[in-house]
Amino acid sequence: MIILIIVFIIMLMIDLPSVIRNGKKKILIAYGLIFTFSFTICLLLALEINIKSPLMFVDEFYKNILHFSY
Amino acid sequence: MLNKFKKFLFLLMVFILVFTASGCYDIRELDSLYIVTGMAMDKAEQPGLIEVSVQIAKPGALGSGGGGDKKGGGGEEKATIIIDSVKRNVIEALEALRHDSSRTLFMHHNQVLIFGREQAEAGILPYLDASMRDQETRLEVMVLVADEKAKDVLNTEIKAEKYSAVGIRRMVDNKRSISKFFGIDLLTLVSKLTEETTSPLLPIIKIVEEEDLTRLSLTGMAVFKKDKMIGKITEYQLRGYSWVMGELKSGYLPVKLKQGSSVMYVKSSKNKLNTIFKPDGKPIMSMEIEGVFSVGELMGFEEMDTKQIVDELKKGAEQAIRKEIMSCFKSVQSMKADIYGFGDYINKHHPKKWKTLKPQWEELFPSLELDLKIKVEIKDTGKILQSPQMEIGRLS
Amino acid sequence: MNIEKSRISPLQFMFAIMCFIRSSSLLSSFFTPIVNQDSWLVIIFGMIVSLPVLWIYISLSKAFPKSNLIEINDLVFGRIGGKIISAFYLWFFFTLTALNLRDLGIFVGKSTMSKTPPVLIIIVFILLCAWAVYYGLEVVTRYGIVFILISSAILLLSFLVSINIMHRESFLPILNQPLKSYIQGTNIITMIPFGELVVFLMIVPYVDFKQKKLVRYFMGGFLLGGLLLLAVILRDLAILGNTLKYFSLPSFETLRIIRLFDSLGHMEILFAILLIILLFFKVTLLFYISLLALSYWLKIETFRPFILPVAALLVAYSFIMFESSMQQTAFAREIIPFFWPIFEMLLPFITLIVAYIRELPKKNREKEKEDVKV
Amino acid sequence: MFKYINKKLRYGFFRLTEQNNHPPKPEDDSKKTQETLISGNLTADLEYIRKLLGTSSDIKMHEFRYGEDFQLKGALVFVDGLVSNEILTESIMKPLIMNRNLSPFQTSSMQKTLDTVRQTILCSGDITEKYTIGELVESCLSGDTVFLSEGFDKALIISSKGWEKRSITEPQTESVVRGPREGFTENFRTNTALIRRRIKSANLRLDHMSIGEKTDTNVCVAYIDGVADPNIVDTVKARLKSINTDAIMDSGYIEQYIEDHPFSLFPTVGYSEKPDVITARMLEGRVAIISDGSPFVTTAPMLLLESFQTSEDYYIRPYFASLLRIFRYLAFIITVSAPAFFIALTTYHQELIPTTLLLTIISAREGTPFPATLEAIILILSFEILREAGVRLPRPLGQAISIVGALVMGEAAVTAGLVGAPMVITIAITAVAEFAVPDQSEAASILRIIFLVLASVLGAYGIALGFLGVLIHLASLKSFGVPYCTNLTFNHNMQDSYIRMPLWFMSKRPKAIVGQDKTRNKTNTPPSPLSKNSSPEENP
Repeated sequence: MIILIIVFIIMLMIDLPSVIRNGKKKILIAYGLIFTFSFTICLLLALEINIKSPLMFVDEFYKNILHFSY
Repeated sequence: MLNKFKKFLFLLMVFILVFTASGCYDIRELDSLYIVTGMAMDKAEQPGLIEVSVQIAKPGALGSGGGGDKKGGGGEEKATIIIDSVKRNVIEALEALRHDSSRTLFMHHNQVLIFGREQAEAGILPYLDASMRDQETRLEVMVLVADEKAKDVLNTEIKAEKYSAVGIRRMVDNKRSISKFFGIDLLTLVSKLTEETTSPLLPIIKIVEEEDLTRLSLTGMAVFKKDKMIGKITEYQLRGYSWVMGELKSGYLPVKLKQGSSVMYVKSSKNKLNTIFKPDGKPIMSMEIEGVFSVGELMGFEEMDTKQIVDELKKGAEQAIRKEIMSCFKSVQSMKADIYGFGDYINKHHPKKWKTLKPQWEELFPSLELDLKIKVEIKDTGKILQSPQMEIGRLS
Repeated sequence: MNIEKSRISPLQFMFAIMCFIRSSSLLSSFFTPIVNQDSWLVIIFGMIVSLPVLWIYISLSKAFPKSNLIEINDLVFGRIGGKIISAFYLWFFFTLTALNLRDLGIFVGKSTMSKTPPVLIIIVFILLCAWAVYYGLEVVTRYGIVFILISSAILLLSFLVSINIMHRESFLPILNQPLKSYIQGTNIITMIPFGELVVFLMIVPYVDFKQKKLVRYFMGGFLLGGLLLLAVILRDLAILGNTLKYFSLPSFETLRIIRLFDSLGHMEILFAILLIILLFFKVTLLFYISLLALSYWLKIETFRPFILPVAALLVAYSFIMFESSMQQTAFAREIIPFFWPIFEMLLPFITLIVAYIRELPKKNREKEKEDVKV
Repeated sequence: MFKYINKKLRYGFFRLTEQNNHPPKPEDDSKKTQETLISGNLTADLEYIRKLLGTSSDIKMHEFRYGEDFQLKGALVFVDGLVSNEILTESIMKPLIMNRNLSPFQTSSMQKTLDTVRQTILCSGDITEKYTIGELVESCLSGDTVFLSEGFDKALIISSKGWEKRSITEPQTESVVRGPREGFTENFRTNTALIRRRIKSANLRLDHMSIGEKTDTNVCVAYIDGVADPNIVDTVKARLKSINTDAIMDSGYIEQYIEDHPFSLFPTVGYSEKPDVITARMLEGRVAIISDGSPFVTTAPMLLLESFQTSEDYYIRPYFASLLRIFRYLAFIITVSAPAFFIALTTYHQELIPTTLLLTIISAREGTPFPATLEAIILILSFEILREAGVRLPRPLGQAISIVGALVMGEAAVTAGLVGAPMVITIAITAVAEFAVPDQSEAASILRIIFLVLASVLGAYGIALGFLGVLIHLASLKSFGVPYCTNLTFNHNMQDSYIRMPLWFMSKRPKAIVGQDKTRNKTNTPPSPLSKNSSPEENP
């Protein structure tokens, strides 16, 4: 857990200065969104909260609704 | 300048990750290993249990090379230790061995897997699964069947070799140099077991007690039905089997005739197999065998020149080979064990017909006909053109 | 808005395709148990069936030579439509990268480091890919040729060394399986190694092809890659015979059996390093392409700040994806043959049709002619 | 730990701000003397020069009288040791004093006397006139003699350099079996002469430049106009001008100031001590930088494959040359990965070692106390220290130390059971292999330790990652705009990289570096032996 946080802080230190320096708002928002998204997912993974993977949704969709699999 | 600072941070992150998260899980120092050289499986007294015994190269006596003699104290002290445990399945037994020994077992260099006779008769398939699935056991391990208990085979010393399992492996390799069907590694055994109708053959290893010393010898092969041992074939019949399977690289053929007896070296052998179907659908296996020989030894044959001897030997060799093959074929047919893989051959070459034949293959095989066409060539007669007591005459 | 400054030569593009296909020889356990002794036939069928799919990709990239897949979608479906279709593609690229990452984790776990947790293996690996992607397309594809030459040389060596343990009959009986398994096998192959070439539509504009050379290099790479895959499967089939269907990594199993001399036997670790390097090439290429797609989708001119967050995302994604490797194989056998065609066949085909309906390629060609004249 | 981190941060932050708001350094005060002109009053000028140069013993000021019955007063200022006495006495002092008929001021102006002195009396090729004291001092310090005269407001600078020089000897670092033996010396003019002698073409350019505040070293950029790519030449010149340090002791300084990637392990500027190597590289389109006082001449765009090529490859026949070159590549891979691979084998993948060999290794390592990695690090450290000691000590003693050290210590360590014998053998192989590729020996010794650590943490997987990391790093390097490993990755013609094609076949110069003139020899057909019917007298 702590390692995860340290790693993400270092990632911030690496990318944030260059994102702020060229200052386009679009990049800032995009970077923020992606960073928080990946941070939350990694956090959930680190806390062993299992998240249903999108492929499993597809799997159920094919198997139950379409009954269309080998 | 900044991206240099960024690179430094990136490296810092890499190092933090690699060192904290790693902790080298897989590290195994050399002196924390027991090198397993051989493995044996015997039927334990209680039903359903198996006695797994493992032969380990004793670290202390290993120093055969450098400073070994000082520590090792001469040859008579055994260089291997046997440890065993009785459990329900193989992995459980191996793990049990690990608890009460100071080092972990290293299975990669295991040379030989020997099954005791009772276990072979009871069935070996359930115990192959562990060595196929585990990441450390390898598929080119040689599989053998012991005449009595496999544990004693591992215990006996082989004079020429420090480690008896490596010695056994060398004995099997030596026999395989005659024909590659004499020794079976785990992969061929498993592939034969997957061909439903073929029954695998495993070499039998026997402990021979002469006056003071005990030695090991490979005699004949054990015939398996599905995965249970049902019988044996002798050395003589084994040569017949190798003729049918083809690709005989070396070996000898004794020929007894009225005029004298001779032993011939096999230079090479080729055979072509195909099946002819009789109108009622029953198959006949027709086989052409070509053997190339060279005369090894001649006894008798007075007053005959070389040409007559060679013709006689050709006919004699033909009968000898036919007799060998038929004796093996007959005994195997009596055991209803298709060791030649004829069933699989038909499946491969005539899949549609095999669908109908497969159910009744059990009954069909004992009554299967095998017509043989044998062609013998004698290429040369060794260093001397004719032996002292023979006639001087035409050579060929 | 052309982020990609570095151009690569057509030769590197062709060898990138070959390396891409060759490195999925590890996944042969998807179709070998279905068509055990005819897996080499199924590969040939797969190559034949995926030829029209290739034709769709080539005609798409010839219609719009200067723009990659995301830009093509914007051109063809307008701003909003293009965004949605490209979103599908984006998710597809990310899933592919995560899948391959997961394969690497399992392969290294199974072959060499059984007790190390896969997390560590994948994290160290993705950091290396991030470092390569940081330098751009030129560095990512530079070693394609070297990797292919080394891997083909070693493949030939493994063929020569294992001649004596090969059985001729392990290829018989031919075409003796139920038709359904052939269809399923071919479908899997057209999807896993060959269908994935849709990702190359993203980097076609950055390869300086001279006029019509695109077809020759694209097809050449595909065919040679397919041949290499065929060679690997032939060797595995010849050595393992009918036990091919048991193993989860058949090509790795044959490498364990090959013995150079009677003593130097267990050389699979050297081959494992080679397979890791090939997988590295594939994962880096996929990672680069997904980042490129992301930056074009968001209309941002540089993807460098996103490298590390996306890398972390991929690591997490590759763990959430399946609970077990059996589930992954089952998914690959049953669902992927019906789910991947949406991205690899359907969407490009629709884009092509709509483009021709709106005569965009003709307008595009005239526009280019003006640019040349002006 | 935290003090270090925030120092780092402040340092990083400081470098950020420092760039954009500090004015360049204030003007140096020593430039002020540039303006003071020669006053004509001899004693005052000499006094001023004395004040400037201080009372160092080797600066000589010789006053004498010359001209018709010795009315004219003159003075010669020179640095004893830099000036060759023979030139000073023969071609300067003797004519001035012996020439009697120079009457003072009877002819019109001071300029005419100066001209007559310059043209008729002084017999020396290179004489210039200077006005300011600063220039006088400068040229006097660089070995010329300054001739001042009473009443003249100009001075004559007579070039009289002639200090003791080292003769041209065979360089120690790059000894060859076959090929020219001469090497560069510390003297600037000899080096340029050595290059001139080898390339007699007219378009060989030697552009002069002087770098360094205090040392003011002469640096010349040598290239062949047409063969060298113009913008590479311009980048080299621009980077040389941008160096603003006070001293250039050796071309190594220049190398570190102008290289592309100062943080990279691999050098991106090549150097050599042999003129035939430098000229061969210049003919391939590179730019050479000769600096005064250093026998090493650096060549600008460097490729990775340069460090695997030696001059001898081109003098011997192609088969053996290619074989040697392949051995060099193997040697480099061995020296980098051998210890790491041995560690990976003995601690992670014991199955690769054949059974009998494994059992002997176990018995050899039976008593050793250290784990394999620690053992390897100890051995590598001791090997590096031994090598350094061997180099630093005087020649005969050095060789003895390194050989004795290696043998005795290795043997004793094994018998004492401290170290396993196989490990010592591996380290010995690594040590020997490292000398096969001298140019990359710094990179090799650092990479070896990185690979060792990776192997001990991740086993063979770590080695694969390390190998890929190095490949990525190499692919990202550029040397003066030319990608670092161009010819090694099969995208340009591979005629001279892993193997050397026969000379007559290599008709094109390497594409990545060369300017316009791309062809070396007209045809690439093999040299056909003289046909029989060609008349014998053609070649005696």
